Amino acid sequence: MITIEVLLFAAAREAAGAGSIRVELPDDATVGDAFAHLRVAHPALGPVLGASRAAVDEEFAPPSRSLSNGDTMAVLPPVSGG
Amino acid sequence: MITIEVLLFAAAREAAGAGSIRVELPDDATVGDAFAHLRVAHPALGPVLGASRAAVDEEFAPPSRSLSNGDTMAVLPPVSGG
Amino acid sequence: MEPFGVTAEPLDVQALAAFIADSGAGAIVTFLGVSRESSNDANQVERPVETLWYEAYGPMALRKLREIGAETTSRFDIRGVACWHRTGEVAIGEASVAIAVSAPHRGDAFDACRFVIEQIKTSLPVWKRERFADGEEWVEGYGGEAGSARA
Amino acid sequence: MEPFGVTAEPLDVQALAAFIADSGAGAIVTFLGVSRESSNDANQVERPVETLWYEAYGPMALRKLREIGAETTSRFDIRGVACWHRTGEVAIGEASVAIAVSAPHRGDAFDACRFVIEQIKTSLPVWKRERFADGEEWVEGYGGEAGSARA
Repeated sequence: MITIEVLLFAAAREAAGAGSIRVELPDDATVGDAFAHLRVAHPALGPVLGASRAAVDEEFAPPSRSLSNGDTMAVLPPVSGG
Repeated sequence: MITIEVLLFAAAREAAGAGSIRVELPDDATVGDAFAHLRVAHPALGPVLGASRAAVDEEFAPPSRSLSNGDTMAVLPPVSGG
Repeated sequence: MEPFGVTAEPLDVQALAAFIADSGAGAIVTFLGVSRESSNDANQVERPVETLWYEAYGPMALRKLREIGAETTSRFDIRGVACWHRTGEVAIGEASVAIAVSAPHRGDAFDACRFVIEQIKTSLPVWKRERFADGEEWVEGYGGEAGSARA
Repeated sequence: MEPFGVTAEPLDVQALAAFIADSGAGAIVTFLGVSRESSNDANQVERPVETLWYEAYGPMALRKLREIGAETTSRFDIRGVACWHRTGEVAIGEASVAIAVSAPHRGDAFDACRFVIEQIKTSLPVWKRERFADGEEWVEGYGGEAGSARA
């Protein structure tokens, strides 16, 4: 098992009621697996997860991206800066 | 006969050696006639006149524009502001 | 000063413009994104905005701004580019984003400045929240960009 | 202050931007045309510029700037536009022209600001003279524009 830190922003933070949570995943877990885990563990996150991108190490990451123990993965709802 | 004031700018001013000159023209003279008169009276202006636009009453004016006594006509070489 | 940044303080576009001034630059273009007194809600109804905030994923936003700057420099013939984004509460009429670009020629300065704001709109991890008389909401944003996959 | 003008004094683009700020504007774009340290001569050879001056047909230039402002307001969805041009000697790195535009949306702000400078380049009665180490010359300019006839 690996442990990753999940950062939640904007609508995702509000839905989860927290800015960051720790998640345990299998050794070979991907970003997609982490999103699937969050959907089950935090049902309120479901709608916003479907519209969100992920970032790992402060870079956008696709669902196929592998996660390692200690990684920080961010859930990024549609951005609206500028 | 009518008398007009001719304002000369930039290369036209330098070629004529003056910023303004008075010109007498027939009653029914146009901007084109004024340019033709200047070519004869001030041969040094020839080259720059060929590339210049005219303005009457501070507005660009075509060669067909009629002139009246007391008008101010400006000779405007190609502009290079900005 | 730093050419790129995320700050809770008011932005100073004049300082950015001074920073990217260059003796080889014939054109300086600046852009300010300013908070407006009204906004369209999800149903495209215009409503007066009382307050608005920006939340950012700060470290990633800074990294992204630097990436956008590098990409802009590689795409356009420019001499300098600088960009800051503000976070926290932003009063009506104040700037949420400031960009300055210098270039030998005006076409590149305009195009590069426009490129920076378009990149920010689609890929900077920043979120705007507006409060109206009858509630508040996260502004609907850009979900994806070419080449990125949704998780 | 006046939104349009011709002056021998240094230009203040920040003051122009403040003048055209509007609570309905979501975007402010500014343009500065800056005198460069080198210029291409008539044979496209790059030469260092020592000094440069602008000569203007002042009253007509002011009238033209106002016309350009009115035309810009009629063509684009903007809230404000201001533009000043400098005359006399302009030191390297100083601005010869300053433009500021505010608009509800960024596309109009960029397009309108670009429109103003393009109109100035083709129709403002202003002439630039550059002095090099080995001589000086009037910069080759724009002779005509669509719809105008040469005399």
